[in-house]
Amino acid sequence: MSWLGKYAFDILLAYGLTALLIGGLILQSVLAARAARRQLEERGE
Amino acid sequence: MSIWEYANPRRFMAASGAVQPYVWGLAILLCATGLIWGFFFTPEDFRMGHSVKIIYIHVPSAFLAINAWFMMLVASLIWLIRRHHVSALAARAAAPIGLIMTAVALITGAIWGKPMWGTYWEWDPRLTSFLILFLFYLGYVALWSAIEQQDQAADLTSILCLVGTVFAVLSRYAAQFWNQGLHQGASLSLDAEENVADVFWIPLVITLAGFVFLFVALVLLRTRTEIRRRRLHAISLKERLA
Amino acid sequence: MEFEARSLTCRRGEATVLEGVAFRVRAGEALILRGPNGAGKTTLLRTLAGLTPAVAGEVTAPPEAMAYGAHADGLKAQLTVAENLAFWAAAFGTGAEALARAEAAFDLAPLRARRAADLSAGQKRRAALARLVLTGRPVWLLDEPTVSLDAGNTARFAAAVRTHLAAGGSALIATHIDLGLPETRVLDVARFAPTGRQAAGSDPFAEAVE
Amino acid sequence: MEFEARSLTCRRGEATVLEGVAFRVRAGEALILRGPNGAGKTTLLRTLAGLTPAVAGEVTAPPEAMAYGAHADGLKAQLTVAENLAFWAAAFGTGAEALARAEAAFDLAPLRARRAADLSAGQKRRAALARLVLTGRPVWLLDEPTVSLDAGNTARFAAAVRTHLAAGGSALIATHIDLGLPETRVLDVARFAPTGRQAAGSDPFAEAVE
Amino acid sequence: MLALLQRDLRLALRAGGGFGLGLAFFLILATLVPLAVGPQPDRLAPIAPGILWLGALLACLLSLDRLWALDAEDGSLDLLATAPVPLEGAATVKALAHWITTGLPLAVIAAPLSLLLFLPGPALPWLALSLLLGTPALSWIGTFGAALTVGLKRGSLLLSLLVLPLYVPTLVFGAEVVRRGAEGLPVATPLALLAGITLGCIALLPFASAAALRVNLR
Amino acid sequence: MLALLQRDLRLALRAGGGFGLGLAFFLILATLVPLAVGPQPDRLAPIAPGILWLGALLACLLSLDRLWALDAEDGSLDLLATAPVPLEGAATVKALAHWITTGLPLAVIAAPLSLLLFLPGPALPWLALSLLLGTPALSWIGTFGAALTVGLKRGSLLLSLLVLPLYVPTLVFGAEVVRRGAEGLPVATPLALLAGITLGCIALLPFASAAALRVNLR
Ligand code: HEM
Ligand SMILES: Nc1ncnc2c1ncn2[C@@H]1O[C@H](COP(=O)(O)OP(=O)(O)OP(=O)(O)O)[C@@H](O)[C@H]1O
Ligand SMILES: Nc1ncnc2c1ncn2[C@@H]1O[C@H](COP(=O)(O)OP(=O)(O)OP(=O)(O)O)[C@@H](O)[C@H]1O
Ligand SMILES: [Mg+2]
Ligand SMILES: [Mg+2]
Repeated sequence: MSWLGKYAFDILLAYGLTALLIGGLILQSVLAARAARRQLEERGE
Repeated sequence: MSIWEYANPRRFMAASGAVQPYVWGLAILLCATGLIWGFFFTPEDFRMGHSVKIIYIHVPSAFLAINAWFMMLVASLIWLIRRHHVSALAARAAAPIGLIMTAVALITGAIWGKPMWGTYWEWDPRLTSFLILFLFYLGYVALWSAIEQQDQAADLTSILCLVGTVFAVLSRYAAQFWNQGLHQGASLSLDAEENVADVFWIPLVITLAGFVFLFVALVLLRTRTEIRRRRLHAISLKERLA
Repeated sequence: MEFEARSLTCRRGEATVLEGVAFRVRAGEALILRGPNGAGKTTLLRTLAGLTPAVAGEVTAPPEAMAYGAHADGLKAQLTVAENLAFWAAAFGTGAEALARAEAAFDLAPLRARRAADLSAGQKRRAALARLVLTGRPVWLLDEPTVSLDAGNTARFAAAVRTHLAAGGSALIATHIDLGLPETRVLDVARFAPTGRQAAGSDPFAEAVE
Repeated sequence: MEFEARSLTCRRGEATVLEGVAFRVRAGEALILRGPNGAGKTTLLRTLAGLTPAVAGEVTAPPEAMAYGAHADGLKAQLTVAENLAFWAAAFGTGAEALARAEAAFDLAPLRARRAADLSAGQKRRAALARLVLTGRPVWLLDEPTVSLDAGNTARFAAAVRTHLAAGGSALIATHIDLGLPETRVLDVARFAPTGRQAAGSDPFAEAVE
Repeated sequence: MLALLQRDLRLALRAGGGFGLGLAFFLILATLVPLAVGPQPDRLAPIAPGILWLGALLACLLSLDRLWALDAEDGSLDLLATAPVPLEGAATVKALAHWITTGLPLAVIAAPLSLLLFLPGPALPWLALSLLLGTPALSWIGTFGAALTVGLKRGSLLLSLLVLPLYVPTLVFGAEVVRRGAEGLPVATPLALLAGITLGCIALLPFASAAALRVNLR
Repeated sequence: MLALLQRDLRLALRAGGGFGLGLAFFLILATLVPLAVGPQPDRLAPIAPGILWLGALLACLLSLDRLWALDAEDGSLDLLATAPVPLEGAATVKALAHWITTGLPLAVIAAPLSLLLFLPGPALPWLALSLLLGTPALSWIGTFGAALTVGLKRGSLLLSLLVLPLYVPTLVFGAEVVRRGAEGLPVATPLALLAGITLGCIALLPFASAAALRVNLR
């Protein structure tokens, strides 16, 4: 990672945390969507 | 057929189901292009070194954090005036996205602040008003989840959104008045770097577009979930009141 | 005052509780609402009082003509009975004369100086009922008015209703017991239980969304 | 369970409300408390339940034998009926069997999953009365239990009391209406109104201080 | 309307509330802060304007939570909504009563109390004036927040989450007035802004409060 | 007993309360303080320990007011008092439920939030530890205060008046731990005192709370 220079840690931290947050959001959205759809299907729709 | 037809839940489910894959595709494509381009194929900035790469997430997320609130405002108004249920649910769906985007903008900004300003946190007006925006999102989400009856919750959160917008703008102004701050002046000004502007700009614009599509995709997905949940709520209500 | 309700649909919370409610009350008449627990009597009265908007249908009298007496007493525990009544008299713009009539109708003179917190359940109820006389409004909407009242006070209440009716007022009274009022008609609320199909109309989520 | 009260003096707030209350309840018997509004029925029941200490006199049964059913319902609005009842069953250490009996006695099965906030007045009352069955205690102290109940549910309540009495329990019931219970005696609380002179005894400031 | 004001004031006086308590809370806060951050005057003086304004904010907030909830629980809100008083008017009166019992006494007494925090002398009149101009906004905003959460049983934390962010502009301008006053700078601008916010709140928020109440009564 | 804890936690989660809100309040306070006193790090850093502890105090206080009052109003307190659960036990459980919903999350999250006030890095673990040790005392004291004021309709200001002075020792030692931690001094003494106060509160205050409740029920 030396090509990122002396800020490598900051950059990776920023990208990492962002990936975590947005990834988490997407994951939560998808899981919630799937759960809602499954629950509806269980009730015959 | 007027646009309001889509506010019928069933129509909306059909229409959103059809466009959703394309929006997701575009979002992933644009985000990937912009971020990869920005991360791997941009040069070092002469003052900020490679830390300039943070801009590719900081600016789009900040942009969305603000505009998600305006989308919620518009959706709330539509609900209050025309009483389209999907509109209220779309506002509800957008709030957590706005919340996360605000958090991302805050965190990336804070991390960027360390190399640039030598401190993680600075009570700069822009930063401060972002923190306050975060609180507004929190309050909005908390109010939604505190109220059991869905239409009532939609009404109350819409009123809160209206009043909150006015006060958020006021707070922004107040924060500026209170502290002149670092954000614009001391940080890079894109204008000052006309020479390399394109190099940084093009991937930034692509990522920005990608984030916008990501936002739309997420709003669609979450609104669909909210509609299904609302339907589940109606079913369980019918069962409980049977 | 004479008024009519036409094909009223009422909701409580998120549930449609009554459908197609229709009745007519003439001046000088009391309509008794009957129905088992949970039939929707309270819901109907709240709708007529203008607290909950009706989903459909119409009432020919405006909410401004209605005086609503709820399950809850609406007394401020820290104020005396006199202060409580004086406040409502002022809020409804009726004067000292109405106040005196209300006190007399429910024999509140001995309780005037008591804090509402120090009243027994039946005494609170009496103070709450006295408020109706104070409003000076032509239609009384009463939700189980005689709860906790003893026989003597129930008679007092019936007398107050009779006076009100004699003056051309009308009343809707939800109750499970016999009040001994002459010339009343009974409306069975259970008749208007929703059929389920039509209830869907008001909530787009009542049908499948996909 | 059989018990007796002897020359009980009861106070409510700062006022002595009852004096020299004496009665005896046998196992399997229900004693009906009568008396006009403000006579002191609630006060007596609270004293027996151990909530307000008696000023004088004694009761031969300990408060631990009493199950108190008050004017207020004691339901948590945010919890479902099932959760509310399960909590009280756990608090009184009675098991699932009592829970099932209580639900059956008041036909609460259709309401199990409802939040208490979404019940009508009579439905709340039923849930509150079911709690008594849950306690498993021998003496029921009931303060106007049938408020807001319709005829069917009043009969259900009477049946529950009969079952309780048949199992050797006893009950004190304050009420203004006829419950249709067989074999009940009536205690007129108004008989025990304080004479004024003796009331002074308990408050050192009742006499002149100078 | 006047009757409602009178009733609310009377209730505030009787029900373990009253003029004194807001002040007492303020006093306690002014005592706790030195205990918490240390007693050095050179540490306290610069933060005094802000802390005093924060104290005012919190005193308002604490007395807010049951503004409508009490009326809703004992059934008088239902009756009030059917009385010939517009709910907007009722909201205005409630806010006014709240201000009279908390904001006004605070504005009167804050200046002497501020000596506990070593607030410089020249700032005292500005503290009083800014509180006088700013606290009405707090009461009106608070009335709106309380109307939003009237149906909730444990709304007080949620209420604070909703209301405190709305308090930000008032706090900023209010504290700024005092700070500038302490340093002898001109205070006209923040003072005017403060007054503007208050006027705007008084003019518009009762409508929002009434709307929220109507939704909650349904 | 366990059933009571479960019920209280469930109610806290459902009724517009919940774990998150105490934190949100804390966050808001951490935002409002700089807005009030000014943004300079050299002004904020020295007061950070005290302000953070004050924030914890106020977050506890706000969620306190209806601890018993709700049970009293809907009649369940009467029933609880006649149930075969000693009131002392009920008081302990209430305090525990309160601590789990406010004190515990606060102790967990306070350290990251303290960066907003420029609290020096070495103090962070001490902040978390002192909150963990100290906040139970706040909950137990608060339960006692709430029991005292359960009969009052607008008790929240009076409650704060009763409770805040009782919070003083906890506040002083808690803030002292953090301050010493920030300056690298030994923290054992104030930490031990803090733990002592908490233990004393947990051991003794439930009896006082139960006594107060019994008086209020009469
Ligand atoms: C927690 C800290 C920060 C927050 C909350 C924050 C917030 C924002 C916001 C709200 C925008 C405007 C986005 C838009 O309107 O489209 C923005 C843009 C920007 N920020 Fe930050 N920022 C932070 C820290 C920083 C730092 C440390 C830097 C770099 C030194 C920085 C550089 C920029 C740049 C270059 C832009 C785009 C220029 C512009 O549109 O004005 N930010 N930031
Ligand atoms: N918030 C709510 N949400 C959904 N349903 C509710 C709500 N409140 C009440 N209900 C239901 O609506 C129905 C009508 O209630 P209502 O209070 O009008 O009955 P009622 O005829 O007054 O009964 P009672 O004689 O017991 O007072 C009941 O079945 C009740 O369970
Ligand atoms: N806190 C109090 N302080 C002083 N007197 C009180 C207090 N509470 C009630 N009283 C009075 O005590 C008397 C007895 O009240 P109680 O509630 O026991 O009557 P009750 O027989 O239950 O009447 P009801 O049939 O109306 O419920 C009443 O006259 C009442 O006014
Ligand atoms: Mg009813
Ligand atoms: Mg009674």
